[in-house]
Amino acid sequence: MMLIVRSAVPALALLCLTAAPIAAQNKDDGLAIGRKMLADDNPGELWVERGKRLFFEKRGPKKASLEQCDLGVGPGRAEGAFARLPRYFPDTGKVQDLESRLLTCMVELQGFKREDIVKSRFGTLDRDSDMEALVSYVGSKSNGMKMNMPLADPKERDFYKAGEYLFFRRSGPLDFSCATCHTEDGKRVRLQELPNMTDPKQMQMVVSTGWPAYRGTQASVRTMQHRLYDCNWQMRQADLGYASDLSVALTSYLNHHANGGVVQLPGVRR
Amino acid sequence: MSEPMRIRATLQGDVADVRILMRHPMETGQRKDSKGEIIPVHFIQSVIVSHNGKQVLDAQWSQAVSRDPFLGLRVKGAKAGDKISVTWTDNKGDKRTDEATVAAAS
Amino acid sequence: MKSIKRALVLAPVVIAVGCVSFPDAETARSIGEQMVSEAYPGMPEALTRRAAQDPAQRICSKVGDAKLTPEEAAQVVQASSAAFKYPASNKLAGDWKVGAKLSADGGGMRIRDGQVEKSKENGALCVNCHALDPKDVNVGNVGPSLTGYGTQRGNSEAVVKYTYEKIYNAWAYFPCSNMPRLGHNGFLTPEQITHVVAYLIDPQSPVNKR
Amino acid sequence: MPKNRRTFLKLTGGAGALIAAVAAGLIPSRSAWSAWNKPGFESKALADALKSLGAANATVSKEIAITAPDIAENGSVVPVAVTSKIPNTESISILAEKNPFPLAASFDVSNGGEPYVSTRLKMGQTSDVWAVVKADGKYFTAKKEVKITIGGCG
Repeated sequence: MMLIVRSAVPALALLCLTAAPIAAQNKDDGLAIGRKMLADDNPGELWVERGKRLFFEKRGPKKASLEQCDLGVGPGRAEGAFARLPRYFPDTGKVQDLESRLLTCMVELQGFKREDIVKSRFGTLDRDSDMEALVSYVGSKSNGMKMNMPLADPKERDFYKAGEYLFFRRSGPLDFSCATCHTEDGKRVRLQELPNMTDPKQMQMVVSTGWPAYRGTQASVRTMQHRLYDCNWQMRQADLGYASDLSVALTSYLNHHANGGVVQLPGVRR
Repeated sequence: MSEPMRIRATLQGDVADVRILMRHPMETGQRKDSKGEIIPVHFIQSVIVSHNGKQVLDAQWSQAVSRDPFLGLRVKGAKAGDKISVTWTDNKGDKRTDEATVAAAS
Repeated sequence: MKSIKRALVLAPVVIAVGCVSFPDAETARSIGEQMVSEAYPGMPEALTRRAAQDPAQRICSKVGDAKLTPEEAAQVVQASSAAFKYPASNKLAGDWKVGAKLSADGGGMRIRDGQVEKSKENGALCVNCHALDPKDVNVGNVGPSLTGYGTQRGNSEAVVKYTYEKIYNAWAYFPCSNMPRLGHNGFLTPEQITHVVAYLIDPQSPVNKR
Repeated sequence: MPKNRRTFLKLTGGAGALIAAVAAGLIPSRSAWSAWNKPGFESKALADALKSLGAANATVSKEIAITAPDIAENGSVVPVAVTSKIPNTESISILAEKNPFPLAASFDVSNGGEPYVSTRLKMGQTSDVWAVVKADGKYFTAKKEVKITIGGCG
């Protein structure tokens, strides 16, 4: 039937961090007007609003808000947190990205079960994801700031270099690595532009204007973890563990390339 | 329970530029759920926009309007501080009203 | 690559100062491999096995701008050439119409929620990366355009054999190419490959029509 | 039979409540469901939908501007804005010709509402998007083609 059906989404598919950044599309290719019209009134703003409510609401078995959640810039502070993640957190002894850290707070402070949050991490057309809303809110609180991910702690440098190794690591029935699709300029899978992730300029655009980003084809905000999950799916690997060290290491590698990019979240993608 | 709309109203001269995002599934009645059952048609049929209590736009929609709908309009003769009120009603009879204040041009 | 180079250049300098050091390549590799082993929690071994590397994949995973050594390239070519399999019929060019469908099919073997996608056969994924039918504009460019492939090369036995083997295992000709080893990895059957070969070389195929 | 009866009761109940609401001044009267153009929205052919709007013999007008992308990379959110420069514009309707039900939306403007609307449509395939404007009781149209592409690695 005509009206885009949910089941069609996997078929339309999504290779690694496809979906070129909206703001980069200034050339008049027939697509630009539509992208601008969507970006000007981004439905992702609805996720930001919901995320803000969820952040301050007393929730979970422990009836706590996230106002004591330390995202790396002090308890309850969302301002500027995204621009400095992933980073090392002494309390967990781990390098964590935004989602991994929110997961920690929702479990430790609010008493949610980890497996429940993981299960509902990606929203569907019938069920919103709290995580997607929270990430939209926290991400938006770095808007206007420059990405400035630290590599001060040795663990952060371990993750960065492991992320680099993993970016180039080929495996699976299609012999893919991230690098297969993301190390050259001007490449496309079908009509979908593929950013060159070894180019800091392109990475600044990819990271600082999404993810999180509202995806028109999925009618939802999607996060970096979802982006990596879908890449990994397209590479024919098993379900990528949510907030796994591998996913955080890749994010460390990519986000550090994006340092200096001005954050404007959530973004909009196809 | 429905989610609040996001209404932005900004003055450009004496015209208020009004941009409204609504949270609604806008189900077409064509989509199937994970069990293969058709999800009933469920969409916003009517949107009324008022400026200081006077109706300026009466929209009638079909299920072809996108999920999480957007509506942009312009209202002449507006001033900063004026009230913009938006009410949607869907085919199940659910409705929601939200308000915003016209902001001076930034 | 610039920022990575900068990091590598910086590393020794800062080590000298004694406060910032990056793990060396071998350490990064062992941390990375540990992460791979923990990246798929709750998944059966039959699925996580896909993330393990074969020797050629290991060689082909050069980090950054590092280049293959001639010895490594020779090793990949040799291992790849030694492992060709051909269809039982030994006929290497099949039905171009079947090949046309396969080339546009991007599915097969994907895993969601621990379940492998159910499909009759895997697609050949060609148009994701290659232009083929000049009328189809919805094509990728990660690989070179193959429009007019047969027109340019003809359909001699040698061309057919080369084309078959190239699809079966691209690394036999271009070590560590981006092109997946579709036959070698069992993603496509030898019979499926013959149909894709036909789609590329058959004079009647849209690939060779202007 | 029982099912039909229930539907009937439900509908009349709903209509009753609506009338009460209108009477109580809760809803501006023009927004009552009677205003929802059922025959128009349920028309499967463009011609029928135009007829339902009273626009079967509408005049093509250059005073109507349709802003929409030449190519939409996602048919489920196609931005479409319509501006009418025709004096005394009363309403703007938007139709996607190849949709199963072409009429997507109608907008009545009044009391300072400018003849401009912007929204987003679902479009299953490449199609002309039509704008129909009613001004001073007359009908005018314009159209623009929007191509729908499929990206990704399908």
